[in-house]
Amino acid sequence: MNQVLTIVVDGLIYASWLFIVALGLTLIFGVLRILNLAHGGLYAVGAYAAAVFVPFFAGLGLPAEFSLLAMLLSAIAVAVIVAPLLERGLLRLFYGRDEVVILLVTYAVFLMLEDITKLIWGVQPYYVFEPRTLFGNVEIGSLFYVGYDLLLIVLAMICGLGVWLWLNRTRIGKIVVAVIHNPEVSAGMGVNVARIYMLAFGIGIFLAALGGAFTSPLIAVQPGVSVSIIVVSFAVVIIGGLGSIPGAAIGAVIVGLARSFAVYELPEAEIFIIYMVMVLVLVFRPEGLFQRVQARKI
Amino acid sequence: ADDTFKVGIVTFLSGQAAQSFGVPAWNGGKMLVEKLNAGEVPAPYDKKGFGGLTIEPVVIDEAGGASTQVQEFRNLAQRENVDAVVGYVSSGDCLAIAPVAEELKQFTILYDCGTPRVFEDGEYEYVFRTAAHATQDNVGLARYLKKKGKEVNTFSGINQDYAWGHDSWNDFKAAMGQIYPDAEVVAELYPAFGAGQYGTEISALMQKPADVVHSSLWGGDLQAMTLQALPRGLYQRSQVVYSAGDHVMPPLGGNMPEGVIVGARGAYGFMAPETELNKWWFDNYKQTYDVFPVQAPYRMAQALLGLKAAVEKAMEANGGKKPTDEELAAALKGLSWESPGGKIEMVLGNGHQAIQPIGFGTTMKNADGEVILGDVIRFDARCVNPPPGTKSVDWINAGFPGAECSD
Amino acid sequence: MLKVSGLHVRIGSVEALRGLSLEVMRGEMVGLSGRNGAGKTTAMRAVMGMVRAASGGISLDGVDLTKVPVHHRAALGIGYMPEDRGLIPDLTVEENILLPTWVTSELDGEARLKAVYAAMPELRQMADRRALLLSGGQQKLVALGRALAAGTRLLLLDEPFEGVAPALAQRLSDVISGLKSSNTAILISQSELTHSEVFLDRNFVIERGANMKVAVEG
Amino acid sequence: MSEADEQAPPVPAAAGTVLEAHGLQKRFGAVVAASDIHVTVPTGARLSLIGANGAGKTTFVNMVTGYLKPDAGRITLAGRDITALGPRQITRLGVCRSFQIPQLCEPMTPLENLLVAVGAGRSDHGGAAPRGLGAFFGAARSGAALAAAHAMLARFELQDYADQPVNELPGGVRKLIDIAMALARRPRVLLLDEPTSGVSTEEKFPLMDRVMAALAGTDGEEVAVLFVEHDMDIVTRYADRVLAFYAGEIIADDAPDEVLSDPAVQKYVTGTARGNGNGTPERDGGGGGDA
Amino acid sequence: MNGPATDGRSAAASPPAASPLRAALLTALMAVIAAVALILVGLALPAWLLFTMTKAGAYGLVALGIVHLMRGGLVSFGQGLVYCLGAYGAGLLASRGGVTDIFVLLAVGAVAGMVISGIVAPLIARYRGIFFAMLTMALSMVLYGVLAKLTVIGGSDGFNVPEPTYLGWAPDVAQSDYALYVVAVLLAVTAAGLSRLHFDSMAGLLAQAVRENELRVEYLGASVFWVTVRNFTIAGALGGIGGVLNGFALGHIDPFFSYWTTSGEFVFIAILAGHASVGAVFLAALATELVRSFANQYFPESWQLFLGAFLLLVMLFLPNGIGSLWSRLGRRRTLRAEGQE
Ligand SMILES: Nc1ncnc2c1ncn2[C@@H]1O[C@H](COP(=O)(O)OP(=O)(O)OP(=O)(O)O)[C@@H](O)[C@H]1O
Ligand SMILES: Nc1ncnc2c1ncn2[C@@H]1O[C@H](COP(=O)(O)OP(=O)(O)OP(=O)(O)O)[C@@H](O)[C@H]1O
Ligand SMILES: [Mg+2]
Ligand SMILES: [Mg+2]
Repeated sequence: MNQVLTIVVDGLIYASWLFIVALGLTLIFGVLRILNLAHGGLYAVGAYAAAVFVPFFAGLGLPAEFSLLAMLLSAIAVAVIVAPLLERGLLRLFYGRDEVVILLVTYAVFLMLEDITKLIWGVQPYYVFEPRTLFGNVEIGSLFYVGYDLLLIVLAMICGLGVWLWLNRTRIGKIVVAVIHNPEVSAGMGVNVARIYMLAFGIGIFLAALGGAFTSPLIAVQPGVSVSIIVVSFAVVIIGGLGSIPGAAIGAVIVGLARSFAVYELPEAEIFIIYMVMVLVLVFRPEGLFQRVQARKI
Repeated sequence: ADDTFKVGIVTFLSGQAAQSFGVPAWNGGKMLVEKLNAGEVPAPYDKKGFGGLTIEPVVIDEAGGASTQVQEFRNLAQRENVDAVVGYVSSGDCLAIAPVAEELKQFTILYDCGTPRVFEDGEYEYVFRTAAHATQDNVGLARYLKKKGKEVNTFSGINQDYAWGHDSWNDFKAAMGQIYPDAEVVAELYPAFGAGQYGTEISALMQKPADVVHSSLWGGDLQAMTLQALPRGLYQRSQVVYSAGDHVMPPLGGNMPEGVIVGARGAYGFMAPETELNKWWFDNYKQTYDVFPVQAPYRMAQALLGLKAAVEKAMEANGGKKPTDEELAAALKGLSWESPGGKIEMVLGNGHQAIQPIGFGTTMKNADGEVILGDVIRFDARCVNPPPGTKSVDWINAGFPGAECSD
Repeated sequence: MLKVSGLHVRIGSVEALRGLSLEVMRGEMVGLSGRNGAGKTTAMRAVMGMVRAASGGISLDGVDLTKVPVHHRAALGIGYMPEDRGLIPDLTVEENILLPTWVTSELDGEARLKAVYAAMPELRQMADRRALLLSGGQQKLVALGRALAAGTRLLLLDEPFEGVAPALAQRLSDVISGLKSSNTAILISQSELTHSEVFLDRNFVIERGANMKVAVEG
Repeated sequence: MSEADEQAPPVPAAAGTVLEAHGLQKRFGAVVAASDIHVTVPTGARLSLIGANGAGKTTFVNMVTGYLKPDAGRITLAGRDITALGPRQITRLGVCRSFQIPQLCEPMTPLENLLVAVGAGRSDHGGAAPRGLGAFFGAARSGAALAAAHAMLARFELQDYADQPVNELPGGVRKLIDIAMALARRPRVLLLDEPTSGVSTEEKFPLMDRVMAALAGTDGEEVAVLFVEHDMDIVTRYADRVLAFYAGEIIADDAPDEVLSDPAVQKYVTGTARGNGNGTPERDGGGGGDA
Repeated sequence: MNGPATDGRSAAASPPAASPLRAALLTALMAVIAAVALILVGLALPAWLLFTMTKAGAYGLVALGIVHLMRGGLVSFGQGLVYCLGAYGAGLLASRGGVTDIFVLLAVGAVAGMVISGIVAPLIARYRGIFFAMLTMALSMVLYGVLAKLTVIGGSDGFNVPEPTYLGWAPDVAQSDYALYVVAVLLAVTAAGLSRLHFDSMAGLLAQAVRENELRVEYLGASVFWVTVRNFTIAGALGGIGGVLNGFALGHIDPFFSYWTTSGEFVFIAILAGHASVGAVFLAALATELVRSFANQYFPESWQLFLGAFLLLVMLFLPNGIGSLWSRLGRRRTLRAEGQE
């Protein structure tokens, strides 16, 4: 019983971490039809930004609680600076090209980001300690969990719900939906499509950076952190159905639980359990768990 | 040119291994090359360059996998015509490079990679490894536990899911089997390389507490694992041992938990012998980079010093000409030389594979509140390495026959 | 008020329009007809800014439309009904109609909706249905309503009767001719004239991208 | 107005039934697109499908060609049950179709499109498809296949367009290519979904004439043609029988004159009975659309 | 439909109908010329470039497989699967079974790649676009995971393979690079020639039609499924051959062959090459290798920046790939010729 509880808690924490990043990925795909490989790189940039902002806030003598705000701000900063550069400056040039070409464009960006972060921040690791000390420890079952890690679950839920409500319950969300289905006609109806693209891309990047920023207290921020997240969050998004927010949530939970189950029961299989889940899901649901409705063609 | 000696240096400059191994190693190498060229290294290395030849390094990033590395190696050997290649942290790269080096008759020193397979499975003329293979890490670790009088009834392992992690854990299990025959394995965990998140593994380790938790994690993975496990009390529940974890101490600083047993794959840093050479090296490195040297720069240094010794020995034999690959190979074979980390002896693998002393320590705070290594014990090279002609696994499983330990 | 002069448009290797000129006055209903591929759709899209004019001018009450980004047209009071309807399947009928008013501060959503429902009462009945579930003809009706929501000054209707069953076409035609009393200018493209002969003031015939003749209807 | 007989003399009932639909039903959520559809198609028939928008004409064509599976009912082709078959198998049995929106291979040329049409079939249909190694390594633009493709283009007077990318061609030409591709498969039953919609008035009749002529040139008198149409002039000219659809049902099935003078048809479809109704069919469950 | 072939007008509008045999002979002639030229050039090339070109040949073969898929509208992000399996199959046969004849090994690689593709293809043939790409990637990652675990064959470190022999001839060290290079040239040229013929064939045209409009293809009675399976199997064979070639050129095989970044490189090469020309993949592979290698040497700390920028520039300025450079020239020439008529 105890074991099941820990598997679930661990799985959910892992799922939350994945979900925040995958959410951005699925949002960008949903709106712009771009599978953004550079997402991992931006996750890393978010972590680096937190490594700059958090100590800066601490240096101002603000109480430790402000480090959470600092992390939020760092994600916003990354989105505000990087998203326009990337979307307007680069990706726009490739709109209308094949999905795979754009995928490779983002891969090239990913490669470049690897070196750019290195040029800016060097190779030495950065740490962001403060936030993790904020919430103390919580005893669940017979184990101690760090309160901050559990906070990630809350954060993931806020992000997921927020983006979902934004898309489904607000006017701007509906405008985004219109742009998704028919950018040209939307423009004809007065929608500033470029701005919607940038907004969606910006929020996607913000989520990647937010994932990185809130993970920074758990890791040493240094070259290479980008790689770990990419493939796994891809798997999550594919499992859930590209472009679907509930799908990404369920995908993340499935992957999180499967992985945490594997650690306890099948440690040898941990490395490919995620791919197995992906293959299994796709065999039964070719378009992922939540497929979008296609407009009829004939 | 005839008055320079071109060395291809291959190490990780990007990706995960850059921070922990590649960049510090190259930092150490760069500094040492400068000092060697200036003739500022203490005796017996005070001759300028390599036997008077100016050292000209060409650096290559080791990232990209064995396939890329073989290509880059060929470029170094055939396009850049380097006189020697010193490189490779990744075991996979070492295994791939060795036969190519042999085929191209390119004198090559593998300076870091851990797998014993290179010279246990193969035989080479032009390929050398100037660092001991990883068997000693885990044999030494088990010996250290015993020597410290730790009682071990149960132990667990958390090791990365690739050859290095598996080999380390298997060696440790085998060595424990000899030294603590009654100890039982509780949990064996294999997080993916670069997983970044260890919450589940930590829970698993905490749920089935063991006396000792072994880990051969390194770099960012080890730092993340440490950061995540520390507040959850893993270090209170178990004696944690890091088989090769010294390099995370400088970056982690005060966040390195106390009481962890740490190895460095050699007698390096806090565990290095107090020799003139080490003092010179340690101080110079610290001065230049504002951090003490960990294992990677030590291993780069011993490779370059070994290369210097070999070049000079070969030049003595050939009358002062720049030595050929064959002359270099002949000179390095079976050679021994002093390095900051102690004496390196090329005794295994038919004189191509080094053995060296190894040290272990336990983390503790010093008077200034800095986390350092105390309780240091060094083991002789022959205490933790198999004798020539014996495979490491067989040697461990046979109960370390022929081991020469000082006490 | 809408003035197109000497318009040239290239699409890929095809010169879709070669020197098209036409003019639409306030409150006028003008037809644009011609064989398939004559360039009717391209002309409309050029006015909408969806294809770039290689040369020539397009202006609305003196405003040079070639310099105005596509999405500013709704604010200028231009409503567009594309050939393929272009409804947003996930939005309801009402949301589809309101879309232009959401993004254009010049348009008062409630007032426009009221006006559209007044012109086409049947839209009110399907207001809550998602566009996805409508048949092709119903979609035409909604697309017309949406064009109406934005088109306070100029309506561009691209083949409103194409693929529409005669009964419904009749109804559409009634709606359009009912707009005559307002001040809105209307440009209708069509490959067949059967449904619109009754209400057109003038008809431009284009062939291979250029004007052929202007027929003045009764 | 001349009778359709000119193009294709009515086939006596004795010539047999080639296609039959029994009690087809299809719902999309609350929408009933087909409720109990019965259709019998004799060999060589010229059948027109008319109906209000959303009445279920395309759905019927889709079910017959295997794109949609009916919720209930049975479709037989010359006595053989084809209800469960997919588009490919049904096509291979000789039921071919064109589309409301032409389905072409976009940046390819008309010639290439027709080569594909000629070469796609197994050798039992189409005849000109190369076989064996020739299919894999022999140039596609050669031999019998090329000749057949050119012949088909010539039949529709499309030679001038042969090498232009089809996406740059006018809508009417695209419609023709779409139909030509269906014909290249040598069908026994040909279904045309709104062949003339969006085609300019002056081109509608030539288009239909070409289609009919293409059939007449071969053993095409045997081919049954079903076409969906909104233009009643086309219907009366080319059909020998008309099916009127409304809200998923067939409300009339008779000779053109009979059907077009039916009051229900006039009210819901042709709108010739003015003043009542607004033309938008009221369907059951019309209010709750959201799935 | 069995009417007279063509009237005068249509013959003028489209290229004259060459007899299939003549086209085949022409392609073969070009292939032979290319092969002879490359083999002669090889004699003058420095050893490092010889090796790089052999590697480019291997990568180009795998990428050519992706081009086959691309012409059918699909991109596989998991060609590492067949590349790796081909290499492992042949590598194990050589290192454990003592079979070192390169031709046998290549055949083994081709069969291994083809068989696994044939097994996998029916499972994945109904997927399209990104899903197909990601599913193939997942499969290759599963293989990666499995191989990394199999310590008996070297686990994640892989294993070394012996020098290949050539129909009984065991070249000495000085000759072996050249010998393998010649094999690579022959393979590349043969594969390119056959691919060219195939692309221009009815089956190739059908594959293209599948890319453009699957619905239409199904409604013509052809099977999109089987076209996909066929393309995937061809790509599998080419991938397997590429794996063997590169594995033996390197002398070392490891699970990284199946890692997603390896597959990504193949896709990159295929996209850079474009699907206009079959020769372009080899050039694209060579260009990528050279850019990477020189960037690594001159800017060891920021070579990824250079490689990324290079890829962006090519994709931006050559939207149809490197191959479009000369096929565009070719088209201009035919247009001019037509104009003169
Ligand atoms: N996307 C496109 N790519 C290439 N050429 C195009 C494209 N769209 C239109 N054209 C070409 O531009 C010309 C004008 O087309 P347009 O669609 O404006 O004609 P139209 O009069 O609206 O015809 P229809 O009655 O068929 O709708 C035609 O020759 C057409 O082939
Ligand atoms: N795939 C589908 N999903 C949901 N609803 C559908 C689908 N296909 C058809 N329908 C619905 O079924 C009804 C009948 O559609 P169908 O396309 O058969 O009409 P139609 O008679 O061809 O109309 P039109 O003349 O406008 O082409 C319509 O209400 C349509 O919205
Ligand atoms: Mg048009
Ligand atoms: Mg229809």
